[in-house]
Order: sequence, then structure tokens, then C-alpha cells
Amino acid sequence: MPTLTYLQAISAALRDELRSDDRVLLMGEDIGVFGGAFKVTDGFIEEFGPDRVMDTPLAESGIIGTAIGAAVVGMRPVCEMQFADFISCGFDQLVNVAGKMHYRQGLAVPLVVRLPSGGGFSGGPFHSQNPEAWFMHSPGIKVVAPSTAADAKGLLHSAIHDPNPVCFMEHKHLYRRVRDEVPSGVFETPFTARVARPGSDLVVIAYGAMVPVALEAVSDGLDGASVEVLDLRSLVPLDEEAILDSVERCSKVVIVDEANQMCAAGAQVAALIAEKGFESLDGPVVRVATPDVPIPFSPPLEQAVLPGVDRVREACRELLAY
Amino acid sequence: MPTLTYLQAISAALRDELRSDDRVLLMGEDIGVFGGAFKVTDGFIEEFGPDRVMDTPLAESGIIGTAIGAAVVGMRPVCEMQFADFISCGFDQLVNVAGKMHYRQGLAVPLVVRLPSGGGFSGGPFHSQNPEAWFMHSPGIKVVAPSTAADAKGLLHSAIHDPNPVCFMEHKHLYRRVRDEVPSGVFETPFTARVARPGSDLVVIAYGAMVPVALEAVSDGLDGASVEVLDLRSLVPLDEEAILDSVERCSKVVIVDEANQMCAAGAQVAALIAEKGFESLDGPVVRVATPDVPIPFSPPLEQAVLPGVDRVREACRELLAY
Amino acid sequence: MATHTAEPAAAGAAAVEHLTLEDRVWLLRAMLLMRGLEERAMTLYRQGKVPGSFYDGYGQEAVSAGAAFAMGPRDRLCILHRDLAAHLIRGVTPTRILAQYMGRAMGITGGRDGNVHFGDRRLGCVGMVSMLPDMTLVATGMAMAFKLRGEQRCAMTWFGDGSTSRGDFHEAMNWAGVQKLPVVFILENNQYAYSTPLDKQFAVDPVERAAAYGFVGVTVDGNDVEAMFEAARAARERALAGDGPTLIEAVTMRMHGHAAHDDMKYVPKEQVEEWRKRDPIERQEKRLRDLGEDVDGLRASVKAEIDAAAEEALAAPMPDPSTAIDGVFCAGEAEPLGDGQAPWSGFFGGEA
Amino acid sequence: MATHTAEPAAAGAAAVEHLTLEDRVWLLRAMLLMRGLEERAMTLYRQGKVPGSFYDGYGQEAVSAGAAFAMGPRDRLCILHRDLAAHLIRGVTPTRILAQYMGRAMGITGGRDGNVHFGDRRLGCVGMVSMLPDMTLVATGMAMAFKLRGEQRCAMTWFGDGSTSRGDFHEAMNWAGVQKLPVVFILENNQYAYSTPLDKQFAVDPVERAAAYGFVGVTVDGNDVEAMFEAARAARERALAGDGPTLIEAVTMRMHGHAAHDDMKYVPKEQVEEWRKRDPIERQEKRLRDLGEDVDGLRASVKAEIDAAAEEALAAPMPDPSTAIDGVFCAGEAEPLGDGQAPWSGFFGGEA
Ligand SMILES: Cc1ncc(C[n+]2csc(CCOP(=O)(O)OP(=O)(O)O)c2C)c(N)n1
Ligand SMILES: Cc1ncc(C[n+]2csc(CCOP(=O)(O)OP(=O)(O)O)c2C)c(N)n1
Ligand SMILES: [Mg+2]
Ligand SMILES: [Mg+2]
Repeated sequence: MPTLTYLQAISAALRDELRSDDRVLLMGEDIGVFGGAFKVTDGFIEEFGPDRVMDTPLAESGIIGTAIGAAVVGMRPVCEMQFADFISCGFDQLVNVAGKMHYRQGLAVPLVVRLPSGGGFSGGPFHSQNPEAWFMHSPGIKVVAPSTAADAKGLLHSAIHDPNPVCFMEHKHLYRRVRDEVPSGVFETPFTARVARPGSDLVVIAYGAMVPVALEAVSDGLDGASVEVLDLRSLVPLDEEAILDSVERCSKVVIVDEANQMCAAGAQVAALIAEKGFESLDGPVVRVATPDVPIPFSPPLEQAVLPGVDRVREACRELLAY
Repeated sequence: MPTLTYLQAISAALRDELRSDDRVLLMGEDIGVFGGAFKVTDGFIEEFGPDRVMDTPLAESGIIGTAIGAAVVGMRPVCEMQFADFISCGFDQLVNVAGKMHYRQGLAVPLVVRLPSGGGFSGGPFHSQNPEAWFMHSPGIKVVAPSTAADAKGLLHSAIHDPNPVCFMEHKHLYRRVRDEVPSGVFETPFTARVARPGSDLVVIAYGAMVPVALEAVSDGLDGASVEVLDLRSLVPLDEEAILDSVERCSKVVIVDEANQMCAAGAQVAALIAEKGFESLDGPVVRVATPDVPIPFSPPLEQAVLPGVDRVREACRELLAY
Repeated sequence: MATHTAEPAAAGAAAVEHLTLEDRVWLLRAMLLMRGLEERAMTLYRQGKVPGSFYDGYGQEAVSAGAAFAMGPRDRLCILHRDLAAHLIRGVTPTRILAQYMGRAMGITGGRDGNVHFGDRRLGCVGMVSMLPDMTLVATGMAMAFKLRGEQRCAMTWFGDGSTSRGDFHEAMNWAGVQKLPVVFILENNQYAYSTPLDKQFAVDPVERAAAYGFVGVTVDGNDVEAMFEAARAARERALAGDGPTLIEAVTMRMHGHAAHDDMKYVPKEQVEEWRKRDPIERQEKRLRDLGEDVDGLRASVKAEIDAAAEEALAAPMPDPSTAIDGVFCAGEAEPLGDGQAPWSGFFGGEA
Repeated sequence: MATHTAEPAAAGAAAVEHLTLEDRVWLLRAMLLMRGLEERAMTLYRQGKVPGSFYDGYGQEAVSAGAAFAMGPRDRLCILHRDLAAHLIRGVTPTRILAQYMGRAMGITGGRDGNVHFGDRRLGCVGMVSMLPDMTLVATGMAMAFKLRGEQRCAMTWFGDGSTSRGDFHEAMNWAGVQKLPVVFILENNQYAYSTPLDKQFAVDPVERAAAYGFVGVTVDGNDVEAMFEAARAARERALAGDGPTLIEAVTMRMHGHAAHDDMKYVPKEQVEEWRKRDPIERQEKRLRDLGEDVDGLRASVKAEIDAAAEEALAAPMPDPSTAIDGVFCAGEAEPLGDGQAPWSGFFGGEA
């Protein structure tokens, strides 16, 4: 099996889809001639031409809205936001037109929006956001957030095959840092959670870039405690069964979320556990997340707000001692 | 003290502010000549003129964006969204320009956005939303949601006096249904929670239109249990102290939220309690909310999804028996 | 890049060239059905049988009837809230429309969405959302797919004068202009956006913008159904020939309030009286009477159809509350949009 | 409603009428400072001292220098990412700018935001956000407040050719046109938006839209700082006279990549070579040399100023991590924007 970076895995998924399904169409700013701000579609325009790797005007509502139109007449558009943050400019089309279409009209909108998200590299308040919770709170939109290269590829295939709008949260910090074995060709990864590391004393629940942080945090220094790491992978649908199963086995939970803490994905997971996993709990449902602050630019400030290995380890230690 | 409806209280607050502070400026679609879709500003244009009760173009981003501009040069704009749902079209200006301005630039944006929200009257998928959680998840924006006429007035005064952007969630279903004594003149209600009904066996935590639902649900039929109702009033800031205090006294919690359940305000409250109130809990943190579905139009469908008195009572009963 | 400034609408004569007598009766029939159905729905609303609010297009029937009539079966439409005749022309039955207003299970959205927020996907239509004018982008995207696939089809959508103030209008017009897409934009200038008059929405008539986006803009008498048809027909021809989008400004008047609750006090009485003389139905009736058509017979048959539809819709059940949370997501394959009925181009299809 | 189509920029002669020799040196000085500071920042970036990304306005210095120079102290500005000279003219010191790039505590945003995402509120500026062109609405709103209060002031903002494709551009232009607001929009047409050339952004030059929004649009040689000044001065005069907004299209060229990582392979070499001959700094230098000014002395003093600034900024501390979550909300009174330095109108103020 070839070893790919997270970014290469995303590129490979897109390339495989373009090759195997001529309904697939990539749309975005600077994705064609330039190959994308992060070079995810580097070289694509040469192979697939400007009609299938479309350089759009600078207009996010336009990108999402026209993609919806293309989707309902049979295309499979995959839109790139140059940074996830810019989805705020296409928000209305996504939540109101795409998200509600099937429920209201029985009309499917097979649309993928790729959202390069997350902080950790001095991107500042407008290039570091993790906006997934906005879409979790908007009915009719699926949301996935891979943490490995293999899942990035498989989930992207599944997202493109899915007849519904899917927000594909690709964490920029993982692009070149994560590298693992990825099956070649088209395969689907289900929208379910995955035990990234089994354990029985405590479970750390995370997704996206917080999975490697969690894995590093629990890899040692916890005095031999058996700590599980559950990688959610999919936020909508949320794999409640897997979450509750981990909680039942481990009884202690730390939820790690890079997003601002209020009403984040982590809040939803905590609420779920407090309601349906209450009887398994042997301690408070602990959260580690970014405080409610725009992500600052300067490294010392940014590092002070983003959840890191130390904070996660500290939270685990305290809870294990509870 | 005069008795006013919720709607009259909002009107009165706006009128008092326009009279007492010439920096105050109302902006919105059809708020002038027509007096607003819900007649909140009926007659205002006659008293204050079209410059201070401004009929704007049909452009929500324009409304929020120009209001930000006016705010930073010393005005106190109060924007009306014709329905809260349309804030999706002004989303970017609110979360990115207004919400992050003070943190980034030290520049205050004294701006109020009035959001007539909520369902219950066959408004359908685009006139029934409760979008507050989107803004709770966006740093730098305060969010308040009154349930009584007195609080509607006091919180609106506080919101207008506040140097920060404030989303004022006014629930349409309460406009003419809620009526109570309201002090005259300008007064401020703090952005804190309020015990709407004291109790000691269980606390129902709610805000906005769910407060009267909760009060009705617990008013009888619970076999004499002493049930508290906590009206959050403010979602950002969230009155953690009051919440944890109620939980400590009551040990059992039902959280009622009219919004779609995923990543809703109720999820945040539940997560808070599961982390910081865990030791007080004597049962699961139960949530009653709208499932993750657009709000349907037809009455039997709408009633099936919105939380009502019966569902709340049932949830309390079950939890009391736990 | 050829840009054109607005020019006067094609005269009636040009329209007649492309319309048979039967077509011209069809146009009248669609308008009569629209008006009759909306009047009936208003009555049902007053009787408490139509939940929520109620919007109509009284006096504007020619805009949707004329424009939709020029479309082919495989064209795709996003029909707006004052454009009921377009649905009728595509083949939506009166019964399902009244059921839709009443939130019945057999309404086009099955009670999930209300009033005119619908589109019958089996007839090539994508239902509008409230947020105006979001559908301009959806129509643009459909046209983009047609062009990418080299198909001889076009997309059409409507929107109001007020809607031109929103960013999505611009993003759609600009996108369509840059990519020279086969899309027809119908700007329904009915003098008001809710209570807001034109001079609060724009300083210059937005049809002037078409040239600045690189395509044709034309102004048409929106109360002349045949002129509307002709402008749309020509626009479609341009679209299919690869000559890009057209912005058609249909000048008309909203003769009723914005919605049922709106008494329209903000509109000068004389303005309404003036426009009443230009009623689009009377105009088309006169044309056909002059040609010896039995307009009274047509009226009677339309009335009978509406009566029957109302009876059937009133007897239809409300949706089952246990289904309220079904179908948020599509579980199977994405079903494509179907083709619509298109009387002028000779295609009758769609639902039974 | 008087509408004007684009007309050629005012000639150099008209500019000179309103500029003293001292002013003309000021303009050169601002451009030299901008270029020198950006070059220094680029060096610091390569040395790993500037975190994140780095954007500059090499070759476009005349656009911001000329336009900002025409503004008065009480005017308000939203300055964009290729417009550093405007900050300098308002009175932001080189030291604070370099500190800003490096994320130091003494940078204008204290390390909260990066690179050119700033505005010094004490100097009458509102810092830009990334989302382009959101600031067009903020500037429009400031102008709206000035008009409502009857103040003789205007607002100015910049944006790029690509930015004109977004809805907010339209909402701002339309709003400003309807309300005839004292706002000056500077469309910085530098041929590319990141890698995207003009023909993917619009079918017709957007300056043509001004007329369709009901106000004046002019095209100016964006590499002639005095022509830029003159167009902005005339626009400001119009604004203050109650004659509404102006859209000034400054035609220029982005001579560097979009950001530090961009090698600009997508730009034909000849295009860059062609534009290099029109360098705005060389042009202004030649004018002043011809008038006998000591341009070399000026260059030397600018360089010395930058050297000193770099030294000071490099010695300045990073922000204290314990303050990272402070100030999300304003806790006290909202402090108003202060006035800016405005050399041309004779006002020097702002920070020490
Ligand atoms: C984005 C948005 N904002 C506000 C509304 C509320 N609203 C419904 S119809 C209407 C007026 C629309 O005017 P116009 O576009 O002229 O269409 P008309 O109703 O006159 O046909 C308004 C403001 C809306 N539907 N969408
Ligand atoms: C709404 C939005 N979408 C995408 C981006 C990412 N982005 C940053 S600069 C840029 C190109 C801007 O081009 P233009 O407006 O011509 O300005 P220039 O950089 O050429 O001065 C893009 C796409 C953005 N900043 N804002
Ligand atoms: Mg209208
Ligand atoms: Mg550019």
C-alpha cells in the first residue's frame, strides 16, 4: 500500500473521482492554473482541463449556489473554499438552499464542500477557524473530519458518492504532517467513528487535528493507565453508538476540540454522554477546547489558546486521579 | 407599572432609546413607512423621521455591514432582520467583521441585531429558525433571549447600551402571547439568568419561548414535586454560576431548547453541567429539543417536532422517577 | 464582448409570429387558472384552511405565464412567489397547488414547506427558498452544467425589484456573464418590495446593469403576456445559440399587498387604479374575443376545474406527524429532475 | 439621477495645481517608505521572523499613497492589503508596522492579527478583515453616518479586481448609490486576483458599473501617484459637496506573487517586464529630479528610518501569552476612532 501524506490522499481521491466519474467537477478559486492555495489540485488542469477543474470568480456564495444548481441537474460538484473561514460568505446557500432541499422538495443535492480548516501556523483570526459546529447545527448537511491520510481519502470518496451536501473538514495542519498507508483506487470509508487506540481506563474523544494530539498526549506519562482514543471521523452523522460504547468501557471521558468551546462539536458529544451515557460515568465529562476567542496570529498567543498535548495530558491525569 | 405585551415592550425600549440618545438609529427592511413586518416600529417614522428609522434596501449583509461602519463612528445602530432566518445572508459581516473587531483592533462595535425567531405558527423552514447557537459559537458576539415583556425591554436597553455586538433573539411566538408588568423609562436588565420559579427536586433550564412552555409543564401534574425553572435570559455571556447553583440545589436537570438539538445552546448547558456540576447530579442531564430537521410548515408536522408542554412534562416525570 | 443596452420589448406582432391561436388561448388559460386558484386560496386562507401566510401575484400573471411558456421540456426553472402560472404551465395540477397551500400530504412539498415555496422536481423545477434571490445562483449553476455538457437547454428564474439589492443577484449575474451561460433572468419589477419603493432599492433601473455584466438587458411590458413570451423566446434562442444570458425586466405592478396581512396603505390609490386599467388578463381576453374565441366558455371551464380541485384538496389528508423527521437526508440514489410539460414546444408530459 | 460613464483620469497638470512641491515629495517619500518597509519585511520573513504569510504591494505604491494623501484628518479609511502607504500617510510609524508583521506586542494589533490586517483606530482607520471586500460596506456605513449627521467628511476604501465579484461589493455600491453617500471606492485593478486573471472575474470592466449604480466611475493610471491623488481629491470634493460616491479604477499591476509563497508562474514574463517600465516610484522620482529635488538624499533618509525601525521592532517583546484571551469584548466605553495625520490638508497629529 502506498504511503501518502494527508494532502496527497485528498489529491488522490479527487483525481480518482475525476477519472472514474465524469459527473465530478471541481470548483474553486485558483484551483486550476495555480493548483489551489495548498496545491491539492496541482497538475489537475493539465489532465482534466479547465471545465472540470474550474477557476471561479472570487465569490463563495456563487461557488456554493452554482454548485447546487449543477448538482441538481446531475453533476457531482466538489467545491474548494480557499480557507474554511470563507464559508461564512457562502453560508446562506449552504444552510438554506443545499441543507433543506431534500427535506422540503425531495430533491437530493450531491455536493461536497472542502473546507481547509484549523490553526497552528499563525494564520490569524481569518485563516484558522474550525467552523464545523455551525453546520452540525444546520439540518441536512453531513460533516466529516478525517485525521489520517487513509481516512481523508476514503471519507472523501464517500462524501462524493453521497447524495447529500457534505462538509469535508480537511485540517491544514495535517496536510503535510500526517502520512500513512492509503489503499489505492476508489474505496469508501463509512461515516462512523474509529477506535484509534484501544483502552479501558479513560477515553479521549477527538477528531481531525486533535486525534494526533490526543494520541501523543496519552502515549506516555499517564503512569501506565490504559487510555483509549476515539476518532469520531464523522460529526454528522455522529456515531452515538461508538461514543457510548467507549464511555461504557472506559467510564471516564475527555473530549478534545480545536474549535471555540461554546456549542462546539465537543459540547454535543458531552451532552450526549451526560444524557445517554450517564450511568457509565465515573467522573465529570471533561472538555479541552479553544476558549471563545478569535484565533490570534502571534505564535505565543496562538499557542496559548489552541489545545495542545500538555493540556490534554493534564486533563487526563486529573480525571484519572478523580 | 404598565402591563405590556412582549412586542410592546420591545417597541417601548426602542422608542425610549430613540428619544433619549440621538446616536440610536434603527435600520431594516420595511421598518419605516410600514412599521416593520411585525409592527414593532409602527408609527416610529412619524416621530423620528426616515433618517433614524431607516428603510434599507433588501440586503442583509448591507444592513449589518453599514451598521458596523456607523457604529465605529459613534452611532448606536439597531438592525432588524425581518425574520431571524435572514441573518444567514448577513452572517459573514456579523461573525467576521463585528465579532472579531474588538479583539483584533481594540475597536468597539456597539451594534444590536434584532432577530425575530422561532416557530409555532406555520412559518415553515425559513421563518421559524432559532439561530442563536451559530452566534454562541462565534467569539465576540453577545446573545440574549428574553422570555418576558419586562426582560425584553430591560435586555434591549442593556443591549443598546452595550459597546459590543449583541444578537437580540426576540421570539415571534411570544410577541402577543406574553404580557406582564414592565417598568417605564430606560432601565437595564443584566445579562444573567433568573429563577423564574424556585424549586428543589429538579430544575428545568430554558430560555425564550421555552420558558413559558417549561412553566406550564411543571405547574401541575408532577405529583407535587418541587420543580425549579431557570430562565437563562443571556446565552453569551452564559450565567454559569446560576446554572451550577440550580443544579447543586436540584440535582436533576432537564434542558429545553427550541433550536435543532445538535450543538444547540442546550448542548452547551448540558456540557457545562456534565463537567462542572457532575458531583451534584442525581440522574442524566436530560434534553428536550427540536430534532435535526428543518421546521416543517404544516401544523401536524410542526407540532411533531417542536418541544411542547407534554414532552417537557414527560421528561420531568421520567427524571423525577429516576 | 458584445454588450447591449436595454431596448424596448418585442412588439405583439413578433409574438404572434411564434404563437398559434391555441397557444394564445393557453396563455390566457394559465393566467385565468393562476388568478382563480389564488383567489380560491385566499378564501381558504380567510377560512383558516391555509396556515401561515399567503402571497399572491394578482395582476402579474402575464410575467410567469408568458416567460414559462417559452421554455422547453428539458429546460429547468426556479419559480418565485408571484409566478404560479409557471407551475401550471409546467404541469402542476390545481389540486396539488391548493393542497400545497393547505399543508396537505398531497401538496407538492407534502406539507414540509408552505405556500409558493415549491417546485415540482418531476417537472423540471427546483423549489424556491425564502432568501431572495438565492435561486438566481441555482439557475446559473444549472445553466453552467448544461454548457459544460454541451446540452441545448437553458435555465430560467424570476426575482423581484427588491431582490436585486442582494449580493447573490450580483454574484449570479456576474458569473453568468463571465461564463456566457444559457440562463434567462426575469426581473419582475412590480414597483414595490414589500413596502419599499424602487427609489430605496436602486438609483438606476437594474436592467441597465446587464450591459455592465456583458449581456443583453431588455425591458418588457410585464402585463402583456405575449410580449413576455416573445422576450423569453428570444432570450432562450440566444441562450441555446451560445450567446449567453439575458436579463428581462418585466414592468408590472403588485396589485395586492405583499401578503394577506398587508393592506398596502403605503401605495397611492391612483397608482393602483392606473395599473388596474392594464390588467393582463383583460388584455389577452380582448385579443382573443376580437379573434372570435369563446372566452366566457374558457372562464367557465377554468372555474369548474378550480371548484373540483378545491373539493379534492379539501378532502385530502394532512401529513402524518410520525413522518415529520423523515427525509432530512436522501438515503438512496439522487433522483434527477424530470422534464416538464411544455405546451408551446409541443411536449406534454409530467405527472398523470 | 446624473450618471457618468468612465472618463480618463485627470492629467498630471490638474494634480499639480493642488499640490505644493513639498506635497509631491511627501508622495514620493510615502512610496519609498512602503517599498522599503515591505522589502525589509520580506527579508525578515525569509529569516523566519515574520510568522504566517507575507503579502506586499510592490509596484502598486502609487494607488494607496495618492488616494490616501487626498483625505482629511477626520475622514475615515479602510485600508487593504496592498496599500501600506496609506497607513504611513495616516501616521502609523514604520516601527509599529514591522512589529505588526512580526507579531510583536507593539504591533498595531498587538499580535492578535497578522501582516496587513490592521488599521490604527487612533488614526481614523478600521482594520480590514480577510473576507474581501467586506470593508466596502463598513466604509459605506461610515459615510452613511457622516451624511446622517450632516458632517463634512468622507470614507474611503480599497479593493481588488477579484473582490468585485463578491456580493458585498454590490451591496455596498448599490447602497452608496441609493443614499448618495460621501464614500470613495478605489478599485485596485492589478490584473490578477491571486492567480485568476481579469477575464475570469468579469466580462466588462467593473468601472462601467458605477453608472448603473448611479454615480461617477473614473479610470486612472494607478502607477501615477499624482493622478491618483487628483482623482481622489476630486472624488472627495464631490463627496463633501453632496454629490455622492465615486468609483475610481486604478489600473496597475501586481508585480510580486499574491503572497511570499507564490512564484507567479501564471503571469507571462512580458507582462511583468512591460509594467516594470511604468514603475510608480521611478516616475515620481524623475518628476522631482527634474525639479531639482535631492531624491538620493530622500532615499538615504528613508533607508535610515527603516533601519532604525527594524532595529527597534526586532528588540520589541512578543505579546504575553497570559493576555491571549483578553479583550474579546469591550468592557468599558466604546472609544471612538481618532483623527489621522493628513499632510496635504495641513494636519499633523496622531500618535507621537
Ligand atoms: C434575503 C431576504 N430578506 C428578506 C426577505 C423578506 N421578504 C420577503 S418578500 C420581500 C420583498 C421582496 O421584494 P421583491 O424582490 O421586489 O419581490 P416582490 O415580492 O415584490 O415580488 C422581503 C423583504 C426575504 N424573503 N429574503
Ligand atoms: C471572500 C474571500 N474569498 C477568498 C479570499 C482568499 N483570497 C485572498 S486575496 C485573494 C485574491 C484577491 O484578489 P483581488 O481582489 O484582485 O486583490 P489583490 O490581491 O489582487 O490586490 C483571494 C482569493 C478572500 N480573502 N476573501
Ligand atoms: Mg417587487
Ligand atoms: Mg487583483
